[in-house]
Amino acid sequence: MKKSLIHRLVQAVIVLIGVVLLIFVMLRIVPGNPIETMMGEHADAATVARMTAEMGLDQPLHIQFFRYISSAFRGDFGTSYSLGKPVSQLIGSAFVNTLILALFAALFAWVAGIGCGILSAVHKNRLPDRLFMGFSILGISLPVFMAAMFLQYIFGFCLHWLPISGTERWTGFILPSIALGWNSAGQVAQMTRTALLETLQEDYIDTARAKGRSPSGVLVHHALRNAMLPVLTMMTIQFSGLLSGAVITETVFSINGVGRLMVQAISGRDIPLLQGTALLATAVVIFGSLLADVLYSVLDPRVRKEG
Amino acid sequence: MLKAKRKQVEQAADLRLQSQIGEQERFRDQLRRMARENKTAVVSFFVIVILMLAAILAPLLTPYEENEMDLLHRLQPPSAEHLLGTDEGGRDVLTRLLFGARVSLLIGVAPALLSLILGALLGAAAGYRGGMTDTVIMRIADVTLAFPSMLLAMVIMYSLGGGIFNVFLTLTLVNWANVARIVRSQTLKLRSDEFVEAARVTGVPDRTILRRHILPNCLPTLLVLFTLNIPAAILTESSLSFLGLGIQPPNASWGLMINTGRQYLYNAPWLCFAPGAAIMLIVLSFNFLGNGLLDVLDPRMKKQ
Amino acid sequence: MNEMTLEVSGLTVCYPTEKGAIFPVKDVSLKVPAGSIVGIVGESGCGKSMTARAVMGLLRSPGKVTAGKVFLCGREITALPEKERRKLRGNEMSMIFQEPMTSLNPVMKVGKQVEEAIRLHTDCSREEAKRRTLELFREVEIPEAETRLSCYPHQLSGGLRQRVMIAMAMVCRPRLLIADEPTTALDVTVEAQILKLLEHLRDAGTSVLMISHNLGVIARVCDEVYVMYAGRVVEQASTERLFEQPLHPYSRGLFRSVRSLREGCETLETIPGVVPNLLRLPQGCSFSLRCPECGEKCEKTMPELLETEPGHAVRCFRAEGGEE
Amino acid sequence: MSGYLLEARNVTKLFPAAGKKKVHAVSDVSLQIREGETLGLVGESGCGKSTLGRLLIRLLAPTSGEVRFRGENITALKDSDFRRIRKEMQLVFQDPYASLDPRMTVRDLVAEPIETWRLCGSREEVTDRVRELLRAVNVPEEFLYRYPHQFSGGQRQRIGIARAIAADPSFIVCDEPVSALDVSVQNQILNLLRDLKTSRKLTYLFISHDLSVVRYLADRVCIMFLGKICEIGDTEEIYTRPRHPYTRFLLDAVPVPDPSVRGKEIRLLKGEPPSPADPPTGCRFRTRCPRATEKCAASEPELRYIGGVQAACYYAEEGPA
Repeated sequence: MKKSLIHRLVQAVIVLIGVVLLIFVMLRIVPGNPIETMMGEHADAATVARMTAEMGLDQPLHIQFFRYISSAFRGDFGTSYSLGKPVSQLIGSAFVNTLILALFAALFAWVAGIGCGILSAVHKNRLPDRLFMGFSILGISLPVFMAAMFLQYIFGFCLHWLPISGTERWTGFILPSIALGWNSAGQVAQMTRTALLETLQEDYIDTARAKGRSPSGVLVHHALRNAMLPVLTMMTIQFSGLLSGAVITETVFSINGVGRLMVQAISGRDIPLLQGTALLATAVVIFGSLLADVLYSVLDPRVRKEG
Repeated sequence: MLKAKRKQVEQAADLRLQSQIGEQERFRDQLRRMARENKTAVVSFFVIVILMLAAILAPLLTPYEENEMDLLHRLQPPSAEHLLGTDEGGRDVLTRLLFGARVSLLIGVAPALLSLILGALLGAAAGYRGGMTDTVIMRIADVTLAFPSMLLAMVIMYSLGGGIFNVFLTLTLVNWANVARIVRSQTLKLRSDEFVEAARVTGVPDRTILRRHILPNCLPTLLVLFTLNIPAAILTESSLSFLGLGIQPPNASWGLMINTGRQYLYNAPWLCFAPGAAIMLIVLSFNFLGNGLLDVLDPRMKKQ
Repeated sequence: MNEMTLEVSGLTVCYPTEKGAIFPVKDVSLKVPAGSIVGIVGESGCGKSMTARAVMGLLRSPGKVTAGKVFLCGREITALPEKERRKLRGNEMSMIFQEPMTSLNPVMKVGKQVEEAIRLHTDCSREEAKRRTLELFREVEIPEAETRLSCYPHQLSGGLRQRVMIAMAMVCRPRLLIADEPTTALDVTVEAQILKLLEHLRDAGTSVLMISHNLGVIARVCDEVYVMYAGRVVEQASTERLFEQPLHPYSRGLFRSVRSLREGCETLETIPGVVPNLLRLPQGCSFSLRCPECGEKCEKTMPELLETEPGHAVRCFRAEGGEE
Repeated sequence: MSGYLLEARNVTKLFPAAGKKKVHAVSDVSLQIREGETLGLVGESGCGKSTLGRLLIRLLAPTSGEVRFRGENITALKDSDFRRIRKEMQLVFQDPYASLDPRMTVRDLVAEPIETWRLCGSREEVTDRVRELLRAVNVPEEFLYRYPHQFSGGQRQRIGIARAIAADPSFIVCDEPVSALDVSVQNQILNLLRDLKTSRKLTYLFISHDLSVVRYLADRVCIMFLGKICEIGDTEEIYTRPRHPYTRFLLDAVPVPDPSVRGKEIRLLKGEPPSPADPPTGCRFRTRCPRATEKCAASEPELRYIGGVQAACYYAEEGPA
């Protein structure tokens, strides 16, 4: 168990290094000098040259890469071109907002998703099933920005129930979280339903019934834990889905989060900032999936053994 | 190994029961069954066909030109003349929606197909060859999958710049890894299946086994993946365009229309909600169709 | 021995399919006297497992009992509300299944699974349940019982898993144990051990309804045998009587098909043809298509299950002398 | 020069298991099969009999040891050189549902070996050949263009057999070919296999856990326990006078369809089967053997001749314990 965890950890670090390399290379195949692009046409050649040297951009690519990696290990991700502040500081303050948003969204997705999934499976092919599955497939099919604008329009503009944008009050997080979590909730609900229905066909369910367990007892004590296993593996996709969605949600609701920072970085052609935010997001995804693996092995003794 | 054997016997027993109760079906029968049992999937199929026809026949369906400005009639609400109103330049929204469908559908289908081919080839190679091939391909796939899809798309679009062709390329690069992963696991499973072993013991060469036994048995999965990759591509493109990173004006894609309409959300909501509803309709249809196919073709894949 | 632990009369199970309804169990009547092992023998698809499930009330949808009554110790149970029936399961009647690997919850320790059964039907403390589980494990001869309590199913061999299943079934000393092919997935040496265990249970007062396709297993443990074919009972007799003088052509074919361990032979006896599809049963006797002695009457009408001698009933016109 | 069709010399196969352990699926097995005979391979699940079968026809490569076919060491051959021998060896599978590609018609399935080895010229010739084969295994010719799922298990197994004999092999490994079938159908398949053997001069390795099946088909029988041969020799001799204690237990345990022997005390094997990842020292059967002594724990008994059969037990001469 411990051994396989270490193995997975090493693998995660390798993937992370691959990710850094990929981002690094991709951002540097853009034609033109980034300093020049950033400063516009008015910059004089001397200033550009000085800044280029200052930022080490005149060095060969591999030297730049190792420099970046080694300073990243010390928590230094460079200085943002456009905002003039250290990237780590910018990300640090934005990350809190994104984290709150993502946690709320995940909470909504898991509670609503699993709940709807179970109810759907129990009432298979009857009204609640059709209703919940309708909602979940709607969530999967609705682009995040549409969900966001729709909620903004109805609850913010028409009904004035909740703030349209900003996060000055905690209520500001409600609409963005729902908009962001709806998609994941739909996926979780569908997976829960499928897995539960499949689990209910297993032989050990018959055994439990033969013992005299009530239907609800069978569901809670035998079916659910087994059905949650495939749902758990979805966590990986969920993490990356939530982060993708955060980019959009934060833009629509004007929340100062990592996603919005990333959009700013792109429009400002701010490479250190883009690099830093992308690295953070992928690291979250990678370690999120690692966490899912660990949880999985806690829940499934068969995996625990094999290592 | 023992467990695998037991499982086989058990599955055989299951199948035997099936042959008593309802026979195991072939591809054609499965499609027929879906058509019979899953009305939503059938309706979705027709919605898709109609939308495609509408996109192709767009110039015949509307009296207006795609970019015909009419500054006197800006931001008009829906009326008999302009069924879905006009935008900030006085252009007919319905017309732009129909022309936008061309871009959005093309952007759904083309990258889905490209990533399917790329992913299937790499996945099958990784699964069947194993060893170094497998390690290299799957590590690259892992790195790709570690990115949130929007983020990867944004970074690629940033380095490539906007434009339809670059959007194609980006969406292909974002989606291939998932296809590769699923095809690989399917290939691995098929490779250890007894009928493949039977072909090996008969002396059938590896390449023939791959072509004759493994790929045809992957086809249902590929079809499902294709159907489900289309809405994924449409969603990613619309999100990119919404952020202004995708299709560039004057080309109209639905995402871009929403992007420009967003500033008028409170006084001209139809500018956002009309293309939004269109995206939802097409994505919903593909999802329903894909799920229908998944149900009849490959119920076990749902877990992945 | 006239007290009946189980009495089934006219049990019919309907299973709607796309191509029409089929009846995996049709008009089945059987009796399990107290303190005996009664066997049902037949090939796959003959309805023997469905019968067992129907008796337990564990049919999978869309299967349904459409006719018939089931008496457990004289009490009719098919009409009982589901809640009442549930109290019987695991208490008065238990069941063990063919595949001990998939019949145990893979993510729950085996000890816990047995404790669960105890705590469902008695209100004893957790420690008490644990102690009882250990006792039961010893009783079904699980070696190193203490350590096995905290094992997961995948850590046990097939034989041990089946013993756990039996322990679980025996927690309340049920009147009736239904064993659905309990040894089919096991090796012969383990099979012998499990059969021995079932005999011990019988001697301790639990009647057993044993379902098997293996005539050797039936001969070894059963007192009374029912032969099923295509959803119906075609012959019923005491084990000695049936093995000595099978009357139905199908039973005769089955017995002739048995391969001997003691001597080799040139060609093996077979029953021609295959088990019929339940959707396409012949109009008359279900066995008529494969029967070497099939007459005209057999093709048109289904014979009744009639006693030719006390304790020996058969569903064949030939045997009752009606068709020459 | 050995005169055997197939010979295994000290074949061992290890599979990696959890941790650094290795499972000895087959360990140090030597056996010979003469042309035209049927060798039955009997053992309980997990004893390595299927693995041994696959090792003999090079579907798996042994960890050590060699397999010789007509005196030629096929373990050492390169893939390209082995191809000509591949045609001589075939496998009939246990599970008739999984071993036929669901997307191919019967004609294509049976034609695959013929086409692979280019045994016939035109398409028509191939089809004619397929018809012939189907006749040989008693599958009606009109089913030529049907798919496997339209057949019952017995018929599928017949198609599997037709496929196996299509390229005229000389050696066939039958891996539990009837254990997934109903009793009445089992006999049909067994009779067919026996007829084919005579008419086509085949040599079989017949793997089964069912002693009565082996009794019917095999000339000689080989009993395996935990990757090792316990006893090997003439079928009649072993069934009437088993030498190895394990063989005795095995024969005793088979339920006999005769109620008159009911109540007769059967000797039961004690304990649980040892794990193949961690086999006991010395004789692998000793932990379950009633007559095991210190000698059995100290060293492993070799196969040795005892009146015509070979058995691996120190006390094989003595009667049942």
